[in-house]
Amino acid sequence: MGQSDNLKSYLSERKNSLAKRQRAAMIMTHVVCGYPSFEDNWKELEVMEEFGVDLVELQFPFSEPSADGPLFVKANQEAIKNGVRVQDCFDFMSKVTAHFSFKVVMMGYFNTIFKTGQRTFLERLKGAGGYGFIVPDLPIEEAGELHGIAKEMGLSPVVLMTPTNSDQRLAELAQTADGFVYTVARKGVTGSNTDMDSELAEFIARCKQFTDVPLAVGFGVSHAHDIEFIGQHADIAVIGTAALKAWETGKEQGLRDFFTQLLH
Amino acid sequence: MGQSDNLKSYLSERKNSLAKRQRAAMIMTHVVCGYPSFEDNWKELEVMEEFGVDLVELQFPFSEPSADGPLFVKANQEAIKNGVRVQDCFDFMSKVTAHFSFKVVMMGYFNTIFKTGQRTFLERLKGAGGYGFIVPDLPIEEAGELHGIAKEMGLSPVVLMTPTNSDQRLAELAQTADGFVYTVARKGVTGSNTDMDSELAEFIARCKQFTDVPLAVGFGVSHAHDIEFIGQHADIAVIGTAALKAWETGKEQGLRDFFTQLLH
Amino acid sequence: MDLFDFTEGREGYYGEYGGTFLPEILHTTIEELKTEFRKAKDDPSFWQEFIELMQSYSGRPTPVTHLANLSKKLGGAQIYIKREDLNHTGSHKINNVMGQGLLVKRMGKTRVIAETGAGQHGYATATMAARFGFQSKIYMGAVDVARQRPNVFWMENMGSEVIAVKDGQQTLKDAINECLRDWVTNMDNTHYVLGTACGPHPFPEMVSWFQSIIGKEARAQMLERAGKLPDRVFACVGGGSNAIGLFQGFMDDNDTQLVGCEAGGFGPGKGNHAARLAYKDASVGVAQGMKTYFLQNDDGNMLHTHSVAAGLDYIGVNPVLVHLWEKSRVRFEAVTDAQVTEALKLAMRTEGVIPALESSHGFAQAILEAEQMSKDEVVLINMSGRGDKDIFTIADALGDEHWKTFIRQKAEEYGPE
Amino acid sequence: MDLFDFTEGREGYYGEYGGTFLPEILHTTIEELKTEFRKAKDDPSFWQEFIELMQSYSGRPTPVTHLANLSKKLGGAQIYIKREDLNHTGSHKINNVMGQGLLVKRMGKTRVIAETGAGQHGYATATMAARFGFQSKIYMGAVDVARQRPNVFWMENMGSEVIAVKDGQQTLKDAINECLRDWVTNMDNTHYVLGTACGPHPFPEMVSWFQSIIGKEARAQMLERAGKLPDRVFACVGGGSNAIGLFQGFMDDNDTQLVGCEAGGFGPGKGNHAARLAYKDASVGVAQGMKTYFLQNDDGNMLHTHSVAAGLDYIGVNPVLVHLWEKSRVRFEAVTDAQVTEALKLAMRTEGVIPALESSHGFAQAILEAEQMSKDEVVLINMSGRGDKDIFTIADALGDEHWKTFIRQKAEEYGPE
Ligand SMILES: Cc1ncc(COP(=O)(O)O)c(C=O)c1O
Ligand SMILES: Cc1ncc(COP(=O)(O)O)c(C=O)c1O
Repeated sequence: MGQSDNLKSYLSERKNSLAKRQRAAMIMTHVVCGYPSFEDNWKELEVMEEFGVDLVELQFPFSEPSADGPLFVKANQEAIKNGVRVQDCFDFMSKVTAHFSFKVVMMGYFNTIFKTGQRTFLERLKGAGGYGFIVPDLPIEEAGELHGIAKEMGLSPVVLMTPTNSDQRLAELAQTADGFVYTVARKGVTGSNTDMDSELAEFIARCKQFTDVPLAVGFGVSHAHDIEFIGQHADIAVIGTAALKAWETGKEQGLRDFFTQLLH
Repeated sequence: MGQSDNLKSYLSERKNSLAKRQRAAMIMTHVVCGYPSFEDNWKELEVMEEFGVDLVELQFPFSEPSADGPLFVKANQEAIKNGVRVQDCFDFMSKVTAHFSFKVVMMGYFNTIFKTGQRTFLERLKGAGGYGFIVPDLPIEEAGELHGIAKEMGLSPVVLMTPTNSDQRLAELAQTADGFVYTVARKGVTGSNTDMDSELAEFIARCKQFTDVPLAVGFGVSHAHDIEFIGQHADIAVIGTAALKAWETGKEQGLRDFFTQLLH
Repeated sequence: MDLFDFTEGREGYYGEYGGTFLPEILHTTIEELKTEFRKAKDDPSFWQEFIELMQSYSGRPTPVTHLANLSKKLGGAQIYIKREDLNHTGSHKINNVMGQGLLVKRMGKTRVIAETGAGQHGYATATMAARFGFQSKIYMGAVDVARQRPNVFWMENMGSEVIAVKDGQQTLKDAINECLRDWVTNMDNTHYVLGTACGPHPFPEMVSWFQSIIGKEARAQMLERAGKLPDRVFACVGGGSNAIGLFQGFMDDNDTQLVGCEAGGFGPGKGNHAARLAYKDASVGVAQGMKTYFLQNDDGNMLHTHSVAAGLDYIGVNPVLVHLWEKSRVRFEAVTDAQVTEALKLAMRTEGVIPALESSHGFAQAILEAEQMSKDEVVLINMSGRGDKDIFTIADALGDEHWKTFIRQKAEEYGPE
Repeated sequence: MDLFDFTEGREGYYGEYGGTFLPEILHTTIEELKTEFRKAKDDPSFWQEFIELMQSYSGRPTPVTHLANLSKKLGGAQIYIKREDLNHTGSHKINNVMGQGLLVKRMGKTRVIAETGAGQHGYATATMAARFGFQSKIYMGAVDVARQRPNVFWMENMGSEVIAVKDGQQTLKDAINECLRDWVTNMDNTHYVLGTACGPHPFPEMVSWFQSIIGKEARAQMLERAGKLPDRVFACVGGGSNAIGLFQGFMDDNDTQLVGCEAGGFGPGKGNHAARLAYKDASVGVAQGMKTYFLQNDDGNMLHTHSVAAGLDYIGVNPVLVHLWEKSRVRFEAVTDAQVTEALKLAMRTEGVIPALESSHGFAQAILEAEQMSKDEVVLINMSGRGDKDIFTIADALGDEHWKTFIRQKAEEYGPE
């Protein structure tokens, strides 16, 4: 278990150990709480731990996951149908952070936070051992209160940078950036493939002009060469849909095979 | 067989013989040519002859029999469906007038006449031994040509008088009246019952003010008392739907039974 | 030119066409109607009342719309359409019906009857009856009832009784006969709201008069929008009411060609279509109260007719139009079912308008001609109604498989009878 | 009162409601939209272009109609209706859609996407896309596709691709999510034509602005026809666009009560209805791009909703209206499905008008209140759309047996798949 009590120092530690760990980039994975079940989630996390994953996003299921692609949409809906409540997610997060060495950030939609109460939500997040949160439908203009409270509590609000942003906008986003920045590798929702090409490299370079927090690259990472590419240009490879697909196809073994090819 | 060569003299002969024949009124019956078949028509006519019917309307089937009630509408349509043509009707009429003692008038819609050619039609009618014609959809304003030719040929255009006519209109109609006048006992189409009541008596009386040709009373005559009533107020009872119904129910016997009760 | 100036001829006659061929029992009724109509026509306040009613209830004036996309695609004349589809109840039929409603009120009658084929006229009449508080009965051929259930549904819900007529071909002409039968029985309190510019005088004149609102508006609108009068004007012709309604606006504009578009169905040949004038299968006859061209055999019995558009599927035609055709003032053309569905598809895709199948006949002929015309010429089509109520017919005409699946599912949902 | 004067508060906020809650990737797109919209709103020639387009294409101005029969029957206030049903495509949705179409042209985009529930907005968007020559894709919950096939049929025939969304409840809200997903992928050439006054700023303002044409016309028309302003104005509230459109005309007329009529469904109780404000089952949340009242559980997950009117069957509500409700400028009421079908029947029979099931909510509440009002008072209802396109739903709502028989026959005619 890392000793850092915030994302920034944790990630810089992890980054420094990359060479030692023979890893091109840090890895963040994604789990939808309660889908297919919390038991399955636990088993997934065990595999992830085996492969030395650095960070995990625990997604709190929401009924209107408008920034997600089909697989996660289904996951959100099934989880809710299975009766997963916000409190269940926090309880699970507590167990996860107590047990595993990777750090955990909450991922979810703003209504889950808003409806719980922003301060209450962050208090519980902190209490459950979370290090930050990613809320794709909360633009920084609307995030003042939440980010303020987070700052008080030492939680990292992860902001997103996207290829459509102007330089001026990237500068504004950078101002708020904390922990790491989630750079969206392409337009669209989660789950479709991204070309890891010079255009992406340029975009990442552009982001770097405005921030020096670590950069995570998301959307469609699924092959070893993606990791290489991200390692060259950024810091964290985000593994989302591909891992869930592997799990759905082959459970533990499927997921292990996936990580084996990804991280050989 | 009567010797008169026009309707007027024929009817006055027949009227004079009513007492001798113990009959309250003259009787005009109705047959739709070719319905159910010309053979059936012939048998009907034989029964009618048996009962000493004075006049028969032979209806030439038309596809749009808008002044007829349901039973005759069906008869018109079936006849056409059976392939009955105008020429067939004339051929049949020739046979009928050659064989039977009653006189025959053509009944039908104006388009049958118009399409054949008005003069041609009347020539054929004359040739087939017909004495006149009843065309319910031809108002006198539109009948100038047809009536003119008829006059030349000594055929009687039978006009209709109706309870809705003003005195002035009755006077106009009377001017054209020839042979007999068909007084419509009530509003509506053929086939429904008419109350033989004081209102009808008044209407007939009103007609009599304007014409002295014989008056036929039509629409719904079906009982002996109707004949009595008509005998008291007018001259000719028109038997339409009731006879066809009797035929359809019981063929010759049905028709005989019907006339027996009607004319006891 | 006043088509309805009878001082030089017989009242109700247009050349040798028209007239009043009705049973004697209706003589008084039709005279009363003529008188009331004449009074109304001579009374400017009546027209004013009519206009105001149509404005506040039916949304008149309806606009003309320039179909710039379609015109460009064809590369010929500029195409405009008169938007009768935007009327309340979705077609020009309401013009005539509301006008007659006002007359009925004047005559003090309390009950109306009407025939209907496609159902548009019945639908309009049921609407009018509800609005005026008249009792109403709508006669409709049983075949039409079966294929036009949506319209029947609305008529019934607006309080009309709908009678499925089981005589003859069980279509429009049979419904007309049945109306006449009702009328000869109930004329005291009943007015027969005839749905097109056919039947005995004064109906052709009366319906034409009420429908002339279309042409009056359209002429002024074309001058304003297109900056000139149309070179050609197209309208579909069933009974002929929307056509005469629009054409009247341009009767004296001798440079404006008037084109009546008939139902060519499967093409020429008796029984294949409902084109009385454009094809050579019809002849002059007298039926349904008037003398005009009918699709009939040598005995004067009426032929079966066919059209994809129920509202054009009729044996006879407006006697005024026949007269204008003989005088070469109106040209008649027929377009086939196949041409019509193509025109409909084109209109939907290029302009977002859904002409009724009837109106699509005008579109089809106009499209054919516009393509050959020059870019500075202008044509006007009467979009007499909207097609969305004809969904069952159009889906069938287009052979839409999703639609069939939907209907099967619905039927399953309803379960057996 | 200028509802959209943000100088004293945050842009896009109405009290504490509204805002722009969108993924960062849409930031540039939404900023561009705001800028273009602001330019258009500040440019009087844009509004003029919009008005002219609506006149020539959609038949505006739509009239107000006095329902004298219904008023008399109820014995209370005089009832007037604003006839948005007479618009091209049959509802007020076209106002917003054509307006956005003009904006899309300004922005140089070539593709539009839209969500639709009842199908009216999708139908309008498909129409607009055909007319403007845009590519278009319409997202519709799979459940709605199944029950609103007629609208799908027309959308497809006008050249739109219709996507059946199989996520979530497979209804409107899920179609919105799917639109957002398309938008974040294709924002370069694509505009999202939101169908109601909901979603992220500037949509509530923009849709309200285009729909304000209703209220502008209606106020002048009421003064002319009724000789006074209405004492109460009723409009159904789904997303809230027709209501805000009409209400804006009377915002400064403090003696005119504004009444929003929500879908009471089976009555109060979570899951039974779609009443966000009239019942007590909703609470403030943030979803689908905005902060407003939602029908949601304690975790912020959305509840199932129900209404006989698909167009009102929505979890959220126009933030502008919420603000006006909190300020007591707009009163909210809910009427149940049963009340609504009764109101519909009454409207059909007494006046010959067929309000859409959505609009019938306004009728139902107005009927309740008018009865209690005095004869010299005046109420105005927004007849936001016509019901004839909803024949499947209405026939089901009324349990019409003839209709079922007809559908069974049709299915038989089509034979098995
Ligand atoms: C939309 C529409 N257009 C045209 C017609 C044809 O009638 P007319 O020739 O009288 O205009 C009909 C008849 O039902 C119709 O519904
Ligand atoms: C006719 C009609 N009225 C009202 C609505 C509700 O939408 P809004 O509240 O945005 O007017 C709809 C939505 O589809 C509709 O079709």
